[in-house]
Amino acid sequence: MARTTKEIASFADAVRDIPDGSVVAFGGFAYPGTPFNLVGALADQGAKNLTLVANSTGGAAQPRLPDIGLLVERGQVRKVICAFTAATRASDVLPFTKYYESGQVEAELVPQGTLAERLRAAGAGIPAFYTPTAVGTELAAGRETRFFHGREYLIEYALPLDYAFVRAFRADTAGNLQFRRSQRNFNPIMAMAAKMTIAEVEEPIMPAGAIDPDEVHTSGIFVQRVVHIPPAPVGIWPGKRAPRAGAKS
Amino acid sequence: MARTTKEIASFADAVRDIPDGSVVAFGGFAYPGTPFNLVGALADQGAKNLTLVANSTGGAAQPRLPDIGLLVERGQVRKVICAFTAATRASDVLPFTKYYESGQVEAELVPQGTLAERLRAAGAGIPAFYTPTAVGTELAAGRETRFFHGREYLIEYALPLDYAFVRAFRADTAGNLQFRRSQRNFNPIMAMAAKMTIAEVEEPIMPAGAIDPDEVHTSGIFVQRVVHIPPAPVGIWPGKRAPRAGAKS
Amino acid sequence: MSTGLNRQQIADRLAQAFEDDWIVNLGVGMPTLCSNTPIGDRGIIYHAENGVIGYGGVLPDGEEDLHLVNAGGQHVALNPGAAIVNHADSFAIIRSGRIDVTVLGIYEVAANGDFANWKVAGAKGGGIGGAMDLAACAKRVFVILEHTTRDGKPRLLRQCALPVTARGVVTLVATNLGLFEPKGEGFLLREIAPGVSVDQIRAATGAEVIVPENLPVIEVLAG
Amino acid sequence: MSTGLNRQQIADRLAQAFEDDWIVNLGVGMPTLCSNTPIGDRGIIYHAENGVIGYGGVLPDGEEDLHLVNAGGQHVALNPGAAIVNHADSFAIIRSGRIDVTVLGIYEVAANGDFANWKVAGAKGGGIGGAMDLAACAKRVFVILEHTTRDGKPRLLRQCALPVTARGVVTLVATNLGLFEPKGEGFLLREIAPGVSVDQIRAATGAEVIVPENLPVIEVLAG
Repeated sequence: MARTTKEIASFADAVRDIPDGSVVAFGGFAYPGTPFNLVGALADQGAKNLTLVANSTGGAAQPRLPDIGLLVERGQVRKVICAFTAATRASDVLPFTKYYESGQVEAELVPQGTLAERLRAAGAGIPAFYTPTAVGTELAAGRETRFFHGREYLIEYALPLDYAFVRAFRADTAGNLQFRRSQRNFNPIMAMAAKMTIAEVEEPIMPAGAIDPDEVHTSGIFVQRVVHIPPAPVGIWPGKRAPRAGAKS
Repeated sequence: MARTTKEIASFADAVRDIPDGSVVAFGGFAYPGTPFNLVGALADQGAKNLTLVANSTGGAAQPRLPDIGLLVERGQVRKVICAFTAATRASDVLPFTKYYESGQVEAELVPQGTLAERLRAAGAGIPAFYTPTAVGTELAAGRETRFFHGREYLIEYALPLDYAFVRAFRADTAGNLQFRRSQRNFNPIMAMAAKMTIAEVEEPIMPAGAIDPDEVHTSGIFVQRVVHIPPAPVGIWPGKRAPRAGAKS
Repeated sequence: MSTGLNRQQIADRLAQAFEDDWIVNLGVGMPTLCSNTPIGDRGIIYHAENGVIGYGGVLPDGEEDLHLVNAGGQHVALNPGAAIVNHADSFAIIRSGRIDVTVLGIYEVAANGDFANWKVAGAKGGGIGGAMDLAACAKRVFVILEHTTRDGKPRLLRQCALPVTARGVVTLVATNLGLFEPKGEGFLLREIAPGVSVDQIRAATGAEVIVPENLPVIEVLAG
Repeated sequence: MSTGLNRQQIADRLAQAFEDDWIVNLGVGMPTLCSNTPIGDRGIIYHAENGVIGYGGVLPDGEEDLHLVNAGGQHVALNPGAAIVNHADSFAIIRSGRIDVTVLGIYEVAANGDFANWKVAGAKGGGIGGAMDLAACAKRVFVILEHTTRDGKPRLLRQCALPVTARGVVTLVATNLGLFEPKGEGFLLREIAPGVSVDQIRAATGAEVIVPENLPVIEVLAG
């Protein structure tokens, strides 16, 4: 029987079957595009021994939003692959940082562009590639490098995901996604890298055909489940206020 | 002095300074997205000893449109890097094929996905990558392979371009491009791979700001010159009729 | 004229082998006829190597969109839920193993699952297109071809004579004479075209033909 | 309070060093202040690592777009001709050498052009962000920092003490005390902040300071 829609009624239903030991990525850069609702649902669901992939390991802002720090505090996390194990402001101390510095959780620190390219490689069936980034630094110590046209490059490997959590602006029942402004960031490449992508979506899910094929940012081929975010305070809408209705310029 | 617009008045002006020996790519897959006007202008301009990059090496249809076959007949071409040195229909004989089979011009035959990825790699600062494509075939004979997770992969190298010729639907004076439907194909990645991208554009060039930033397919960072295509018969509009005005659904 | 099924009928039989919700890549030539087959609303998504995801049948003159072609350069319809991606992303979909089946038009197929479709005998070059990427990375490879060459030589063989596109990947073969499965030692005849005999097939095949006890006849779609 | 220029004034001086039509990447922290500097319509395109191309100054509360932030997570304006790309394409722009200059906030810079900005002393981890990609691939690297640490230790050094982000890449250094150029053996003082003396700079610097005959004073923008 053909699937008729990828819409799922709740975040709990969308993450229910994620097993212990999964590799799960969270999109987002600062607030835009960060799937806080799905992260919160994963904290409630309780899967353990997770490897998480994200640009950063959470925020220092109060009140706390569901983030990697929360999952670490609940003992759900084995390892994080990220570009920041600490806050960008040295004076901010993240919950994650304390657990990491004391050895209670592992981390693999990856330059942001390399992280993006490793995800993109996984989504493109490319097992490994070479990059100039990090050559000559502590991160390249003891690792394989190779010269091309007289310049030294580091080998890097694809980073495949079991699950990608993304936050989008619009979606249709076929799973096609549109992001607004800098909401896009890591989300499309995490969706490509994952066996299963789950999207939290700001606007009501649209019927297939409602999004112009030229304006789809992530094809439904890469997206398996979409959940519409309910209004606050049930749904998480970070920032000073809810986005303006019809905010698309 | 800041540039105020990337619009150029004519195809002749847009290609005038292309020197002998350049590596020039042509986008397009069948008719959509193929920069016939720029190819014609390059034939008139007369640059020689060119290396051309394109999916295919021209069409067999009559009347002839400007294509690689024309440039080969005029003695402008040293080598072609492509996925087809012959027509897909074995009974069609292309002008290019005759020159190639008789040794008057070189060719490097590359699987289409590898061609796309080599262009994307050049545009992304990646000098080399591994792909499963072509392993075990004549094209991989004697070439470097490597195993990852028990599977054999072939190393492939970036394919940087001096010039990319693309055909787009809309552009603004900042060089941002939108493609319609399957017009997109190789065009965005060729633009990324090139030092200079020249676009022929179907709609009148719009002021910067007229295209929603979320709906740009190729950023103006990758595009240096845009030329509006005049109506037929001066401009080339292949197919049975000119596109409908306002055809965007 | 060839014996047995015509080109659309061969494509029709293969299209009926697609399973619900499959992502199906159709190559240039006969494969593109599969998107014309009326198989109902089964959630099949047709993917073309040029980045068109979710297209339908070939459109009649006057109704086509000149900006939109399939892998064969034909103007096709878009289905609800369609999306367009660039060539790099299109082959990302292919290489990352998301294509459930690719249907390729070919020159030769061998009983061991090898096939050839890019270089003809005596030529220096040829046309690879996306076939090598697809053959190496799709979950399944179905092929579609006339059972023999124009001068009657078999194209289902013990071993490919032409340079191969990929090795050991073909799992289903549709020709004008029947539906076959490469089995290593020979081709299993799964269904036979109406009006065709097993002896005809044996005579036209360059490898052993394994004939099951119960041999169904291909049902030709009306229209 | 630090001596000399305030944070916005340091950024202002650096922004005036950008050339017409440059593509300029601004990192988190002080660098993002550069897009607030009124430098007129010079064709400068600001690029943020999260894929925002062509942004402007930070917007006041109530006027911001909650879907749009710069590398520092601040809500910024978009200029005409802006475009959004994903993270892979944003770093494609960076690694392919299209960024004319990246401005990075840092911990230490050495006279040989090395710099450090991702790991503080005694920490196990840190924050690399996009700085290693930018430093390795941008055409130029400008850095911006307070001249000394909070407890008065120099951050312009003969050699970096912290793990480096990249080697030999910095060509311009702006601090609250002046504008400097790493020259291998020391830092050339190109301009001095108003109200600051050369002796003060020498005392606050962990490497030789080369002082030219003619030493201009940094002109502070009104406002």
